[in-house]
Amino acid sequence: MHRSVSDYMSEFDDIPGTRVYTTRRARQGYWLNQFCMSLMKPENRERWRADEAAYLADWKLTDAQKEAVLARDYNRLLDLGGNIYYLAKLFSTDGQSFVQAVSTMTGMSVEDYKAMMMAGGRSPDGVRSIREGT
Amino acid sequence: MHRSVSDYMSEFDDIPGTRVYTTRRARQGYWLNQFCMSLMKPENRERWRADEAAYLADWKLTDAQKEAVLARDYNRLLDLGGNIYYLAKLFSTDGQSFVQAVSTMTGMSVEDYKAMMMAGGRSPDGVRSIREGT
Amino acid sequence: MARLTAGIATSHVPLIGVAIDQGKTEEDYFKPIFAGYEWTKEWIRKPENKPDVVILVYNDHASAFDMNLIPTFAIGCAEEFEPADEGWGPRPVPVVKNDADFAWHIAQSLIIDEFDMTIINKMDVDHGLTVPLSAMFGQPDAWPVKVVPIAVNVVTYPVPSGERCWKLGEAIARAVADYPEDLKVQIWGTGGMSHQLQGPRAGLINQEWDQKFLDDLTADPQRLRSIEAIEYLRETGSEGIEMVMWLIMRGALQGDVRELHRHYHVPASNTALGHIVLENA
Amino acid sequence: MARLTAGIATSHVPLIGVAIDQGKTEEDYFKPIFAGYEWTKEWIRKPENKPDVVILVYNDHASAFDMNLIPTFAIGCAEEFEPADEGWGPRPVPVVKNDADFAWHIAQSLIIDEFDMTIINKMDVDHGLTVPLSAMFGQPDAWPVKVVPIAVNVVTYPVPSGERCWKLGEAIARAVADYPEDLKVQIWGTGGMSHQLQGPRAGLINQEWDQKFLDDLTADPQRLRSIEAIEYLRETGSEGIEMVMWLIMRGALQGDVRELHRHYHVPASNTALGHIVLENA
Ligand SMILES: [Fe+3]
Ligand SMILES: [Fe+3]
Repeated sequence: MHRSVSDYMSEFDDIPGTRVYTTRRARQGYWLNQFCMSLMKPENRERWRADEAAYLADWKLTDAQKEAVLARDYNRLLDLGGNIYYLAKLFSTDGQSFVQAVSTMTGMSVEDYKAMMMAGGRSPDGVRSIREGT
Repeated sequence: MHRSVSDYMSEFDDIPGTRVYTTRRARQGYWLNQFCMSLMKPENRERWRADEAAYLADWKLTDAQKEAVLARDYNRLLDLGGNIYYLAKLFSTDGQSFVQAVSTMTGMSVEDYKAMMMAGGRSPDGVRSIREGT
Repeated sequence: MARLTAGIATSHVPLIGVAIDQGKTEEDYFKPIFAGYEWTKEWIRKPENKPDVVILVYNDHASAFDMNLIPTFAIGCAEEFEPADEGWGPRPVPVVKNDADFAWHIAQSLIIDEFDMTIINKMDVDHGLTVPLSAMFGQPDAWPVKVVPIAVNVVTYPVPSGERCWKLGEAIARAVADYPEDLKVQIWGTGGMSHQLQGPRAGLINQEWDQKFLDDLTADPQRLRSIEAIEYLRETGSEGIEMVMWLIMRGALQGDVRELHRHYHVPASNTALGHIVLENA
Repeated sequence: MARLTAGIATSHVPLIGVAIDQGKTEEDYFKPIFAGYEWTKEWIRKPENKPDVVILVYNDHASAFDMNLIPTFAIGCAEEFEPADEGWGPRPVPVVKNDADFAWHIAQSLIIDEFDMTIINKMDVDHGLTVPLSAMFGQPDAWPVKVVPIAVNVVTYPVPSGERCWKLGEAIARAVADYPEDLKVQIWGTGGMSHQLQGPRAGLINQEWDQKFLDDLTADPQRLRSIEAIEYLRETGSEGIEMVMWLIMRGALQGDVRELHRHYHVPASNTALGHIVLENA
């Protein structure tokens, strides 16, 4: 029954265009994600909207994380340890839907992304494995 | 492997002079125990010491629980859903040790209780089972 | 004695909640989404089908739990649960009432049965739990069923395997059968089906894989137990892993089941919406 | 590769911490208590014995967790943990530093191995964790080992069975063996032995039962796995159940073990103090 951690995790980096939220990412993104959680309180959302940079100053994010937050660069935020369900507090505060925010990570316009979804979504063919190219 | 809950719990009430902290007691004592937890903060301990009754008024304890807290009646508090590790916050705030507080539940003076412990503690003989008298 | 009468699975896409809350269910985009729930809404309303309690398996999406607390399996034992504020204010839905006697019973039974549950006595519940209630019951003043929430970590890896989830389902079935009160119980598995909410691969949908999964809930459920996390990730997108929660539901039903109703629609937001109603054959 | 080099068990009676913190260890009452730790203090100081990391199994006594959160098995993965304020101010002891890489590894391995761990990233640690460190290391400016805390619910029933605890120990051993870094690891089980802190039966001590338990850690460990909660309660007092945490330690050692040192003394406060040092034979 026992499997090693590295065996279990080994293929997680082999999926094109995907960052699996592993414990490594969870640790890297700790303060970034905790900052996002703070936006669940209306009073914090107000302070945030009033002055984003000032609000961020209270949190132990790296400079790169702060820049990416201010730029709403969601792919970069994933690379810096963000998780989409935490980041959702940020784009929800912006009044964005999941489709709007998620589309920004695909290099497509939101209209093109919506059209792709209406046509049945992105096919898994060719994006299952970097190594295998399947 | 499967055992029913009632089978597992069936003998818990058969132990003399003992209240096992079952989920039934945990539910009954919810606010009592949460009140005790609040005494882990120095500022709360100060407010509590200044006016115990006023402090208790903020908590959803039953009247019986409040009375027993004010009287430091620990056996009664166990009957009302208290747990010793929560109640420890109360007697620690009073500056009492575990031996001092625990002895009050035995009907012995603290000196007699200490002497019993020094002599090897209370024998399990005769207090294993109400039903069996062993 | 409590009886497990049926199992339901459904996606819990936030957008379904938004559409209901904002009265958009008749719009073109939403019509086919909600059409597929009509059968179930009618079926579950009938006295012979309506459960007293739903054991609702869902995942918290960084609402009640954050990076400081990651329980693999949590069970809510409080009297009630408020809808969470996920960044746009709490959903305007009724408070979720628990059957706390029953929930504590389940928690106890699972721990005796060697499941390392975390008991939670205070939490808000997010779209993962409230959207399925809205999909099944619409907009009542109060939910017509009590709800025992079981929250599964499917966000931070490692998440529990499909196999472990299946076994948890079996243990839930034993716990229900062991409850002395006469109670009609359903178990719901929520989340899924294929979707990916992140990165350049976002928007991935695998209809073939999803339909086979739906088929095999009746045709070959044992196959589903052994699907590994990496297969969900590759084939169904990074959020398709939520389907392990369907296996808790399926594991609880045990033996052969009959499919009473199926609904599958693409897209609902970024997601392949799936919904199925099963009862013991 | 990480190696599990020894297992230690010890009571974690708060009074031991008080005596150390207040410089009372030379008083008549405390002398025999601390005398029994001298062997271990000397032994563990030697470079060949000193671990890099201790996996410290303990229970929280309503300090980090309250009635709102009852994890059966929690693992602390934060960088460090502050001593808790249990009502008389925090103990004046060093901050407890984790080996967070190793802790996360253990957490991952256990979840893959079908243990339903709760990961905790922020908590204070109470006497259950800090008293054993004080007993073994005295009053250093910084603890000489890193500590991975594993907190077990032994307060609210049902608590995990001895059998489940033993299996968790076995899984911890697999996790340690699977860690690629060269690390010397000890596992400590804390709590016990017989004591009852509540009700008219308080003060119960069962020396015969305790000594048999100590004997069988080497002589017949398999017997210990199947001791039921009710036996601990009847024979060793309502708080004797803490000994299931010793079984996590013993399960992790596997196979035959050699007893290097034993210490048993009555009373320490309300408790029969037990302490043992084991290594693989
Ligand atoms: Fe979800
Ligand atoms: Fe303890």
